[in-house]
Amino acid sequence: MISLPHYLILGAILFSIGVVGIFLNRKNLIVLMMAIELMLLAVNLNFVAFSHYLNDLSGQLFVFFILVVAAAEAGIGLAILVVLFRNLSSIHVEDLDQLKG
Amino acid sequence: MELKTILFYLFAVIMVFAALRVVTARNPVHAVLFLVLAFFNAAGLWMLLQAEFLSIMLVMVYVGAVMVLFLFVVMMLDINIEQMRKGFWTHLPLGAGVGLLMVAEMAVVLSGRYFGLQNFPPQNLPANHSNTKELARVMFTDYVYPFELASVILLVAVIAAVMLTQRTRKDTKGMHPNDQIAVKRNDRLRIVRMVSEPPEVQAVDAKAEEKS
Amino acid sequence: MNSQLLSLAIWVPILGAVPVFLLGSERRCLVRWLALAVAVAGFLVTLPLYTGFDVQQGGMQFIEQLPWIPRFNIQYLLGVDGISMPLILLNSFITILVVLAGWEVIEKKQAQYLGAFLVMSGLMNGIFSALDGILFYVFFEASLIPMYIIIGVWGGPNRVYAAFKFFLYTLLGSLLMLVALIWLFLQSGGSFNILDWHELPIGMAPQILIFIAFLMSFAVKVPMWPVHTWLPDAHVEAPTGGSVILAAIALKLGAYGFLRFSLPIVPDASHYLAPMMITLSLIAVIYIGFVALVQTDMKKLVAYSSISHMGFVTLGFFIFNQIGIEGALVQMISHGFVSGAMFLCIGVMYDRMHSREIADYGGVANRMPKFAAFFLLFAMANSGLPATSGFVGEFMVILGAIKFNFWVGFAAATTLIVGAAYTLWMYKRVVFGDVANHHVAELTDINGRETLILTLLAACVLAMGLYPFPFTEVMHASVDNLLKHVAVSKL
Amino acid sequence: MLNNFVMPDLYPAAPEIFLLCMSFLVLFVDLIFGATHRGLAALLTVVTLLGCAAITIVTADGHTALTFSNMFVDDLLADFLKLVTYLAVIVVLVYSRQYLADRGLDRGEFYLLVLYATLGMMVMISAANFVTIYLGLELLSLSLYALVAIDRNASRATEAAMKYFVLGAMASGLLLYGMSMIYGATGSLEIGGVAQAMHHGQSDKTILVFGLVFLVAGVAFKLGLVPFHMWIPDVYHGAPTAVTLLIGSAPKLAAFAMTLRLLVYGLFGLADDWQKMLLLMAVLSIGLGNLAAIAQTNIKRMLAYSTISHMGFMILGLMSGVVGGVVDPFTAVNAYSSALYYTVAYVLMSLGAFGMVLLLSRAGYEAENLDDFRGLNQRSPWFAAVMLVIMFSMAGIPFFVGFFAKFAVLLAAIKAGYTVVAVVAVMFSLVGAFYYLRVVKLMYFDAPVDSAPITAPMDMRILLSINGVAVAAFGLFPDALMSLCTTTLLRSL
Amino acid sequence: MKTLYLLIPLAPLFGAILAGLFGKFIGRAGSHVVTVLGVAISFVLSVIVWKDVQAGHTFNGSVYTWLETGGLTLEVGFLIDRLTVMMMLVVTFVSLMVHIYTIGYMADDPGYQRFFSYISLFTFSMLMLVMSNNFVQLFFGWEAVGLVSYLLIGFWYTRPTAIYANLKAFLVNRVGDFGFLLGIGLIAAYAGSLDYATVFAKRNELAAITETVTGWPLITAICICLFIGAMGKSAQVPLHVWLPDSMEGPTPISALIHAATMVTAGIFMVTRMSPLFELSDTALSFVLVIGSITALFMGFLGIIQNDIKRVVAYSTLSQLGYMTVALGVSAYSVAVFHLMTHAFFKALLFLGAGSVIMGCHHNQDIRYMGGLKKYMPITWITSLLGSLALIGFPFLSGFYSKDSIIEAVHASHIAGSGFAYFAVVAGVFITAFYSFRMYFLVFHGNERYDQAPPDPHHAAHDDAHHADAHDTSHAKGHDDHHEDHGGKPHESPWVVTLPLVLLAIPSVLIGFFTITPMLFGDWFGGAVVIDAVKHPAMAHMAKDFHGASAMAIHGMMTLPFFLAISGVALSWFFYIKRPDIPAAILKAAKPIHTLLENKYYFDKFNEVVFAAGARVIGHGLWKVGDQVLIDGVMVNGTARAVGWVASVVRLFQSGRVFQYAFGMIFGVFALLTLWFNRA
Repeated sequence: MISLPHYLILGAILFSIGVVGIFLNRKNLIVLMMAIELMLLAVNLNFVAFSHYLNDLSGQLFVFFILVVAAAEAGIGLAILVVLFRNLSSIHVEDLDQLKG
Repeated sequence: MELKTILFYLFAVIMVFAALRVVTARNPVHAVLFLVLAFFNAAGLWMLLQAEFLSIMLVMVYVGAVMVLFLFVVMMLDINIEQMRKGFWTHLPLGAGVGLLMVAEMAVVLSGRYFGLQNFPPQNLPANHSNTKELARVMFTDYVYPFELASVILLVAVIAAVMLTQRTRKDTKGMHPNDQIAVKRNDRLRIVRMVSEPPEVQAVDAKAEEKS
Repeated sequence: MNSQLLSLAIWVPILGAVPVFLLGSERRCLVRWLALAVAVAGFLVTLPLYTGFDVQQGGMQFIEQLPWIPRFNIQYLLGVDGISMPLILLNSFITILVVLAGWEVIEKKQAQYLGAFLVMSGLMNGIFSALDGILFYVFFEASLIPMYIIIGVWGGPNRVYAAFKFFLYTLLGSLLMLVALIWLFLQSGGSFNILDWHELPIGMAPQILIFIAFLMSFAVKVPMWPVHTWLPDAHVEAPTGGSVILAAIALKLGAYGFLRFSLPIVPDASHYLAPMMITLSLIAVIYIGFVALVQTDMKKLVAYSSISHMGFVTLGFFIFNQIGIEGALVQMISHGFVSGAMFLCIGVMYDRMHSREIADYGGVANRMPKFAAFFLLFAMANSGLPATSGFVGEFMVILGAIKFNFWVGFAAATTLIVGAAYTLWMYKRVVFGDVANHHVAELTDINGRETLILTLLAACVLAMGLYPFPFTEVMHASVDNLLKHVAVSKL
Repeated sequence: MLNNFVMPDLYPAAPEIFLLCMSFLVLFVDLIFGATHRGLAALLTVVTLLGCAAITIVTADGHTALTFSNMFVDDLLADFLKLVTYLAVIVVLVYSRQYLADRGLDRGEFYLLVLYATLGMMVMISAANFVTIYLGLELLSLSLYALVAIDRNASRATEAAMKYFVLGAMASGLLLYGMSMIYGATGSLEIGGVAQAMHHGQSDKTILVFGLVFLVAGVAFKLGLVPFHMWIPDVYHGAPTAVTLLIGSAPKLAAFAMTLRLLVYGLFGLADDWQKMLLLMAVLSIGLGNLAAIAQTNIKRMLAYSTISHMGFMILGLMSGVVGGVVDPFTAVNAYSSALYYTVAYVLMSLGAFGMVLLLSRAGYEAENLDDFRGLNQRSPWFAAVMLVIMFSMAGIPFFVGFFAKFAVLLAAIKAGYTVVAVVAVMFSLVGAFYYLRVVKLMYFDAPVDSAPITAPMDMRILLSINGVAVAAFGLFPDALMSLCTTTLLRSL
Repeated sequence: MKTLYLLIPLAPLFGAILAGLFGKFIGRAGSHVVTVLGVAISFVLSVIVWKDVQAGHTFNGSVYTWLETGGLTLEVGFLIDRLTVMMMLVVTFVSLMVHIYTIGYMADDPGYQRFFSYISLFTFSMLMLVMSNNFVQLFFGWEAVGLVSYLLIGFWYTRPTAIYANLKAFLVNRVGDFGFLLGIGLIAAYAGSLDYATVFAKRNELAAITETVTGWPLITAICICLFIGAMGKSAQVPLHVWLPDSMEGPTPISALIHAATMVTAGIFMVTRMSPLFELSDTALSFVLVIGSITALFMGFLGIIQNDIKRVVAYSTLSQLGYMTVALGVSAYSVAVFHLMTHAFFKALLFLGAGSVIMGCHHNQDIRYMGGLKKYMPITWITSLLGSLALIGFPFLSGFYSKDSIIEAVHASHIAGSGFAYFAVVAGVFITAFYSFRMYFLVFHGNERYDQAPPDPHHAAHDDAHHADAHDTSHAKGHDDHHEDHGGKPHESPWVVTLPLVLLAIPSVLIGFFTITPMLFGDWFGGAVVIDAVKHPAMAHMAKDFHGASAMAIHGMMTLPFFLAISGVALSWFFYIKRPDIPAAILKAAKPIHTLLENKYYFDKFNEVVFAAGARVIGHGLWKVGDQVLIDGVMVNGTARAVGWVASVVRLFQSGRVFQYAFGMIFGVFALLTLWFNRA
């Protein structure tokens, strides 16, 4: 029987992969953004699972909004990426180093 | 082991694998595709959780639109793939270590907890239960406010994306609505007084042509 | 009774500074006279404090009470007793001299200079008259700002370092005090009234902590050894007026704080830690005396001598007898006159020679006999010659110290020798002798303005030395009160 | 199906609705007149905000009203914070007008995004549900991401935007993860529901705390607390100053509101835990912020670090509401109102400080290095004095508002028994005083390197002067604002 | 009467103020008129007061309350009794003489008005000192005379030696004052009053107290502390070092301050304190020993001096030692008696020396004088009388006082009296020898005024030379006097000689007329207290005293007389008869001469140990304590540490987004770990 913790642990694994992806990735900003998508996916999984086991729809609704926002976010993120690429001709994470100290 | 369990593990394993590949893939295009795979599996899992609408939406909106956007950008930007993965392996042990630690920690907390679920009776939804309908009912009543907000967010995304990426080249031919609106009658139309005597017609015509 | 005198003493200079600032530095003449008028007005409004003072009463007088921040029960509560009243007068008086001292010599942004001093003066009066802990603190810290600007803008070559050192050093102390004040507020059930705190019972451990917090604040300000090193730098770099205000008034803030806060609020800790305080004071007296001896910079020398003299003040406080405390108070006022005068004298020379190095001088008496006479008087006062104000306080403190413990008195009395040594040695090298170089040869004697300033101070120094009775008379009841209060344990 | 649907009461949300409608107007007006009447969008935006302010004032009745199925709350706190937000945004707009015009950035999109960011803040301020909090936050964040990158050709700005975006998205992820756990543990997304569920004690404490950690991380990111502060220096530095001004001011109010709504309204039962977490981060923030600021040469960056330390200080108030597990409403209100007061005071000071940077900038010249402040007293004594007031206020020197803010917060902290923390905090603020003093030093002690006259428009000069005077005036008469904060919280909790 | 008392000190003060502040307006003549008038008024009034006191009207009352604190009421007030009035007379008389003398002596000095102002101020201060009825005022006068002494020694402030000397004088005096103040402090602490009468009334209580902290018998501590003050002011070993150097000042003040009045303030003070000193044998012994050392060893130094003023100065030191010895054996009245006679004859000698200096065009070296008696007859005669008085020639005033001291010591049994007796007796010989050495060298023998070497030190000295600046040869004339060595000596004007004559009269006569009432009558009344049981010297003497003439006649048969005579004879032999012998002896006793030349190395010792030592300590504390430890390590060290930490903290802000992300994750998991390990 698959219980809630199964889903939650799966979510945790996914979330961790996303997080690790963010700081492990030193080259490609797009991959970095995809890692963020993974994090959000993990969160969504949690919500859906909770929603299911709590027999409560609001979790699913939250997921709906998260998806909407994530889409918007991806749009803006990619737009910034494009602008950045135009300026730097690169999307290397390590090239983002003008601002520091 | 019932079917749901098998399916769960199937989806879960594929999803974790896909996710791992997302962050480790050499080629960003592959990464996007693995992400799509992960999303598909997530959709499957959500099906198991009886969230049909969301699972369909995930595939349609997310995979269909957002991921395509990703792909589009990945391909549009001319990226040197070879450089992309340089030094990856040197950092992997650290990343893997931290990741495993995180997973372990979270798992310890999360496993074996029942979240006070005894208070909620297990779901026994009728076969004709429509998840979509239920969601819609709530979304347009109780959640009308967030719904509106979501629309504003999308609007912001639109404005932002346009603002950031739209480039006006000198040679682009486009309409300028404000110019169009601001135009005056005299800019477009000149009324030329014409004498009705026939003999001069030709001369006047020639003059008008010269002028324009 | 709700007289507005104290408010006037605070706000007349501060508000008077506003038009001074606004006039700008272009209209120099007007600005000066306006500033002088404000300073004099500021002094005049403090005079009724003396004439109307009831010497029999040990408590607060001229009390003004208005709610300020009811949210925290912070009041605009002013009042003076015999301890603070003379300091207010001193401050207002010195301000006049400072304005006069900056009359011609300040060329850069004179309006800001004079305005800053006026603001400073008002804030100082605020410190001395505040009876609300936060009101006190607010004035206490706010006074750092004009001083910081004064040192930094009109100071000498190393002014930036000095200004920072001054500011941060003092801020260090006062921040800890703030914590202590808040603690007391909470402990007293929501009162920032200092007088309420005097009655507040406190356990020994917190008392010691509070004492240390206050100590950090006041010791820096006094300054006591070993947190004194900001002072020589600040003094040396500050313009003359700045040094005068610093020495004459600002240092008194710390000492005043001990009397208003440390002793009555945490009497047991004060008693308990008195040996430490006395030791520090004596170190200040002796150690700093020796350091002063070898200074080559006149201002630094006087700055160190200030530290040494302030050592007497703290010593007087912590021997817990009336003669000691009154002596310390007298020493505070006297030091206000004397150190102010010393700095003004050095300023007079500096304005002409643009050097503070003793080695650049010699034989000034040949060219500036009038000045030499004044300088001698102040030098003698600085070395504690009887009949000058410098003697009275030291004498009383030494008497009190001997009463307390012979060896303490013994150590304190060494200042008689060391103090005279460094002051007169400097005097000798600067004023006596043949004309040392052509710069000295070109010196001109003091002009009317300078004579006026120095005469006023000389009159004060002598008056206080010859007849200190009126000064101590006003303190008696308050000091008596304080001592009685301190004698009762709060545990 | 919709028989149980009742039309939500729109009255409490009138300002938001008005703003949204007006934003469309701005959108169209800009589309039509944008090229010909450049100032129109700005004017309209200001009018919009003033209108919102009017509506907020008119509709504020001091009662707490819930609407939209308990997703929207309109209480005194919300009204107060919104009013300050409008004010801050108006000030931002006035300050940045010339700056934007000089750089060709005064396009309609800027004003639109500012309006949507404002809307986002308002939503956050009025949120009574995790969903609305999240949506408000995202609305704000997305607008800000875009705004940071508004100068598309500035590589530093786009870099800042990218960093902001990545970290912001990740922080959202953390926040959401936390929310999911809280949801799982309590079965509710409503803040009131969460509180109630916890009150009834049916929820799993471990899971709650687990979620709480993520939640606090998300909140801390928005506030910029160590170690979630990394974005602040880079974004403040990289963004166009006008945008920095915006990011550095009004969103702090929203972040404060979010913190308060989530932690106090929602998770009050876990106060003991989150207070300790905040304590840890507050101390780190105060320490790191002040230390790192010393080493800066860029004033925007320096102010960014100072923001970190200020937020740390503000948190000292927030974490002092519950002492020893005993809930004393009076203590709590005092503590939270001190934090609120601190936030408002900080916004006021921050506006002034960045405003000064804008004042000194001109076409083709960014006055963002500390050295650009050299000798300001020679160039303009008045504005040097304004900056002096602001700097000393930030350093916490009386008689300025910053002192009383610190005072109130310290008082709350000491009352809660965090005396040692208070001592540590004040010691670091001593370190902090150094770099504020350095600015004053540059302005007053040094000779000017740039003798160009200050060419800011009159409206900005006047407003900046008022800003400076306000910093001083609220210091001289701090009670009005303090009492307002207290009353606000008293009526809203 | 009280007005009168007040007028006595104020008259000179008034003169001082007029001459000092308005000297320019009233001019030179105006200045000396007002000051002389002021002092003359004082003198006349003092005489009136003396008559009044003779009639039994003593006075003890306050003028105004100076200070009131901690139960201590400090007043400015007068105690007019016989001791006081005697001192007043001496002070005003000598001062008057010096004022008059100054008119001539300083005639050419540009600081004329200033000088008059100073000496009038001095008179005021001295009068305040002697007329005081309490310790505070005493201390006030004590320091005030010190101040004026400082001013006057450094009167010629361009001379490096002068300003060195005045600083030295002030500081050494301050060392004494340090002790004095401690004594006063102890009295205040234990007697609760600083009023003489009150303190003396409590003296028996005080005697029973042991100082709590130190464990010393209180009264001894008080007396020794007070006496340390007297040692400073009255130049007792080892605080005597300032007095010879003080000769840098103009001669009139050497006479007034450093011979007649100020330096005897210590003697006066101890006499005043006799009720206290009587209670402590230890203190008295201390006084005695110090006095006898001074009396003897300072005399030796007089022998080798070549500066006319320094010879007199060392003789003053020696005579002060005599007075101190008298104090030590409780013969207070004898001490005061000697004080008085000494005031006259020593003032006379100084003024005579000044006259000689003027006559010799400001040459002070006795080796370049000689045979002056025919040029300066009045000076010669008066100096001879003064010298005779000094060596204790019978019937002259010095004889009575000095012989009484010797007698008193002889009669005393207090610890140290044996040594003291030896010292005072040997001192007689030495005194006679150096006095007449000077006398012969100056007034008799060959005329050597034209042999004076050109002034080698005309150029200004700088401070660096001060270490050895007190060498006698540096002491030259005023800067403004263009020295013309070789000019013929000449007698001084009448304003100079008149005081000589007027001082010579009491120098000769006063002893004879006053010894009976002063020593053995009830002259001092209650002013001097002697515990006759414990200290019977005076009583013993009184038994043997049979009138002044008898004493003088008897004196001619005693050892001191023979010693004095032989001293004179020896000096005559050495310096008139066989001037080659001293040089030979000099060669033979080189080490002793060197020792004496260096004044027993006191100055060197002070230079090296105290002056240099203090500077080294100061330097060390400043450079190491303040600059390195406090500023360097504590203050700047902290600042640097903060700066360093700041630069390290900056490194965390690496600009790398993945590191930022890692930071955030780290934060989250740190919190998680913390919370779940705790739970």
